[in-house]
Amino acid sequence: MYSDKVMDHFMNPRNVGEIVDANGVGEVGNAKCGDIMKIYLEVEDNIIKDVKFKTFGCGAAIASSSMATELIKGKTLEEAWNLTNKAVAEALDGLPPVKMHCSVLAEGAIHKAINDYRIRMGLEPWEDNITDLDDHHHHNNE
Amino acid sequence: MEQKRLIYMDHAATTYTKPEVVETMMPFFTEQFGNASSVYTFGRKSKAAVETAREQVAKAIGAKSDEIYFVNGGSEADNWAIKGIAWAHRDKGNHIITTKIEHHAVLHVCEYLENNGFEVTYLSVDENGLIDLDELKRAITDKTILITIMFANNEIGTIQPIAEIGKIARERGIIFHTDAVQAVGNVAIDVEKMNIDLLSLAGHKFYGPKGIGALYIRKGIKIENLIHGGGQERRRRAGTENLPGIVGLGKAIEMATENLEEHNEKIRKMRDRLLNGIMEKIPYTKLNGHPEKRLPGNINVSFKFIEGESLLLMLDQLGICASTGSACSSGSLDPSHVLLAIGLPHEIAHGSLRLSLGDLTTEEDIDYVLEVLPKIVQRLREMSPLYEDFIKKGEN
Amino acid sequence: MEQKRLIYMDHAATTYTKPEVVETMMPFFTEQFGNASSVYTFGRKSKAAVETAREQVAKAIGAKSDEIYFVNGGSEADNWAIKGIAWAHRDKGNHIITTKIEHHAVLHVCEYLENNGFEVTYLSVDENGLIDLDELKRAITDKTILITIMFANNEIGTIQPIAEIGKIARERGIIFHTDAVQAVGNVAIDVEKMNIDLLSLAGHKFYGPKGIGALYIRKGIKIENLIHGGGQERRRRAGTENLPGIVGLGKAIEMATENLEEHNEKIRKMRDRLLNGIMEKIPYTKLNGHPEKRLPGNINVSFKFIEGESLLLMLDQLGICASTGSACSSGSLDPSHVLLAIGLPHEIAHGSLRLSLGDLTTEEDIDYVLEVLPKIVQRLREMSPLYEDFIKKGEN
Ligand SMILES: Cc1ncc(COP(=O)(O)O)c(C=O)c1O
Ligand SMILES: Cc1ncc(COP(=O)(O)O)c(C=O)c1O
Ligand code: FES
Ligand code: FES
Repeated sequence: MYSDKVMDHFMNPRNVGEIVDANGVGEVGNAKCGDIMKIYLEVEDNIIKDVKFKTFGCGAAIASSSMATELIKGKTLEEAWNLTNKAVAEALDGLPPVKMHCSVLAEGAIHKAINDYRIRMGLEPWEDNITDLDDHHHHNNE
Repeated sequence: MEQKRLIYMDHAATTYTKPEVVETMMPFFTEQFGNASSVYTFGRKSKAAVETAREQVAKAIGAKSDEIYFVNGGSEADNWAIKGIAWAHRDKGNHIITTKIEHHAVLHVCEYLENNGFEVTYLSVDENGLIDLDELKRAITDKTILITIMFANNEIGTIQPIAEIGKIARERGIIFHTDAVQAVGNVAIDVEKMNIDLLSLAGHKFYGPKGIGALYIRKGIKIENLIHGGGQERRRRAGTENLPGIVGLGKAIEMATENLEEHNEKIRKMRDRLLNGIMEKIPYTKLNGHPEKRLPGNINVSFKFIEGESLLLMLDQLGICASTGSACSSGSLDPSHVLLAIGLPHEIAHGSLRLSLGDLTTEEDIDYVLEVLPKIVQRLREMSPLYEDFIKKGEN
Repeated sequence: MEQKRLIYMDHAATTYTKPEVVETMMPFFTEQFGNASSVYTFGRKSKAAVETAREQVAKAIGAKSDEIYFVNGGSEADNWAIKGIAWAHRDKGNHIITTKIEHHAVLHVCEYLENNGFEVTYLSVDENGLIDLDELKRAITDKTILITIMFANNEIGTIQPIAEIGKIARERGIIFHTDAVQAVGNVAIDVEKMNIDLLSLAGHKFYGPKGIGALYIRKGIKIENLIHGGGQERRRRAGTENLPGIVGLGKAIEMATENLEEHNEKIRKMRDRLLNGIMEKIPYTKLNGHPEKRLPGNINVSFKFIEGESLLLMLDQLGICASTGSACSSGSLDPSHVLLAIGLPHEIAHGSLRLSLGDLTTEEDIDYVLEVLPKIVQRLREMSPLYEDFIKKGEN
């Protein structure tokens, strides 16, 4: 069902945990749907110095969180913003079709965390075109 | 975290076929393979084997052998029973009563019938998964033609008061079907004493082969066929008889019911040790299903703050086979309808784990699961934002 | 007249399961028994075995593997195909075309549908059992939603012009189902080239296990489910997968199609020797079915003046397993509907004998049957008042 890459990131997730004095935090998902993802950012000079995550969800959700945090660590906020869920899934050697939405969560959580940082800095939040991440069921037969 | 041993705790999904059963089946593949419906002696020997198996099945549930019809499995038995009764009795009424916690093989048939002019009442269950007999009585109308209520639930293991339901149905002259796919081999069944009119069973749940099951139909009950064609099974179920399957089913049900109490006692003891250990070692855990009226091998618990599919994956890495009611594992929209019906909030239902013990379970398996499960749950909780919130805010 | 050897000439009823097939199945009973629909690695290995079998079946008939659905046997496949298409397309029309010589698994489904608002045209066949393509074309109306015509007949062995039928159906945009239960393993099949939309097959006709079969459904064809319930078989056929059965079916169909021509050549040679011998040695005998377009192992002959059941009983005394279209052997009112459809008078149909050869048949079997059959027929004729009349009056 899952690629070796997914299983590796699931069994040995990178960047799990909490950044106590994070300057950007984003949480998406809904416990009702069985998936919540929370991303902590430590941003310095527009660069993501550190990133951590916590996830309540399936194997794909945890592996996507792990991979996504790996992919944005050390990147600029713009680069991080442009990371798509597809890129996350590809980096994991693919996800089963019914699990693609779990990678959407990662993209959404990163966007939220970045905008949280921007607001804290007194900047305009960027426009996010991912909607309905919090209260919409994603478990369709995609 | 390396381990190669198989720790099979998914007996409720399917069991292995016992070597004794396979042995009984073997001659019927290559030697005694003749068509049981043929005229010649060679075929009549097959016929005799089929009839012996029919008696074995009948005896195990207190029926007469001419009330047993072989089918392909539990799903076919349920489909036939419910559709067959519905179509044959639609002149008398179009109302069916069932429960919210039936297997999909019953629920989806009921939905199908709803799309075809029938009305279905889905009885609710209490927090232990038991129906309310008064609610059942109130649901009966003069259009009710069928009550179909499962004997024991496949997820939470709760055993319904079948004899009482049978009594109510009989008093009101309504046909009563029970899906006993999980019950056979685990609970003593007597269709006469329990007033059961139709009963579904499947071989692969009690160490018989897959691809074979039976429907018991009380003599005199009118029912339409599901599979039309040749005259097999006294013209009620067409298709060349699955000879090895039938013989294996007979052997397996005989073995399962012969040692029922002894077997249950052994399984129940291991189950209780495992369950108590889990409840002791893992905080924020809820037992799902009835504390006593439950299948001897069934454990169903919810671990707060974590999700079931990731739990299964981690268990799988250690060779432990289990199942969950989380939506994430099935790719469906909602978590288990059974867990929702007993009143679990979605997020608690998502964290459910079913461990179903059986003949393959050893005391070492119990020790092992008790050693690794708490660690895995803890590990997943440490990744969970829900747990983090909970720890920060204190118990709510 | 003593003899213990089994001379099995009823391969069209059912075959033995080949030892190689049984061997492939064995690990899936007691070792690799995990539920193919489960999450854990152990179950995914079962899933992989199911998918391999699906590819084997697909390859054998020129389909793609996601067009193959496992079912319990030929009857279920036929029931599902015909009812499933009828219900799913009833908004487009209520007319179905079939033939008078279909298996009961098709005919009784058609009768069932006639009782439920459908109209069915039963095409007649010529004296060889072939349909008339022009009659088929004329039967098509703008209400026709399904053409279901068997590939090869189980009694007389006649093979229909399937590719031509498929072409006609395709041109008119009508769904085409064929019951290929007798054809698979005996005739080369390509669902693409033959424009077949649905095809039924059953394992126990080509040295696979009983209790397993498949329905091929061309991608994109809308069909209703027959067995509702769990999400197995891509949500189209509920029920825990019959793992050993599926694996055995895959192996058997691969073996059967790999050596198709070679195998047929061998069987056909023996068949022709037996048939020619019978025609030579036994007067007043008629061959039923097409002289060339017939299954390689099929012989169907009518011996005038005698009745089939008594013939079977005498053959049985010598260990010879065969079958007949006589009403007496089935306890039904009329002789075989197939024999009547090819124009046999009742009394000739009653005297029919089917000998179906296969892998168990040896040259010695042929010799033996050629030695004893003429004597038996003669013995029965000497008991027959019809024969007496005939001899007295001379040939009529
Ligand atoms: C042509 C044909 N169709 C359908 C069937 C039914 O198959 P089964 O007996 O496996 O259900 C048979 C065999 O009995 C057959 O010969
Ligand atoms: C309660 C219950 N009913 C019906 C079924 C369906 O049986 P099968 O999968 O053998 O068709 C099952 C098992 O899956 C079950 O547990
Ligand atoms: S979190 Fe539910 S499917 Fe991934
Ligand atoms: S003569 Fe006895 S059944 Fe036909």
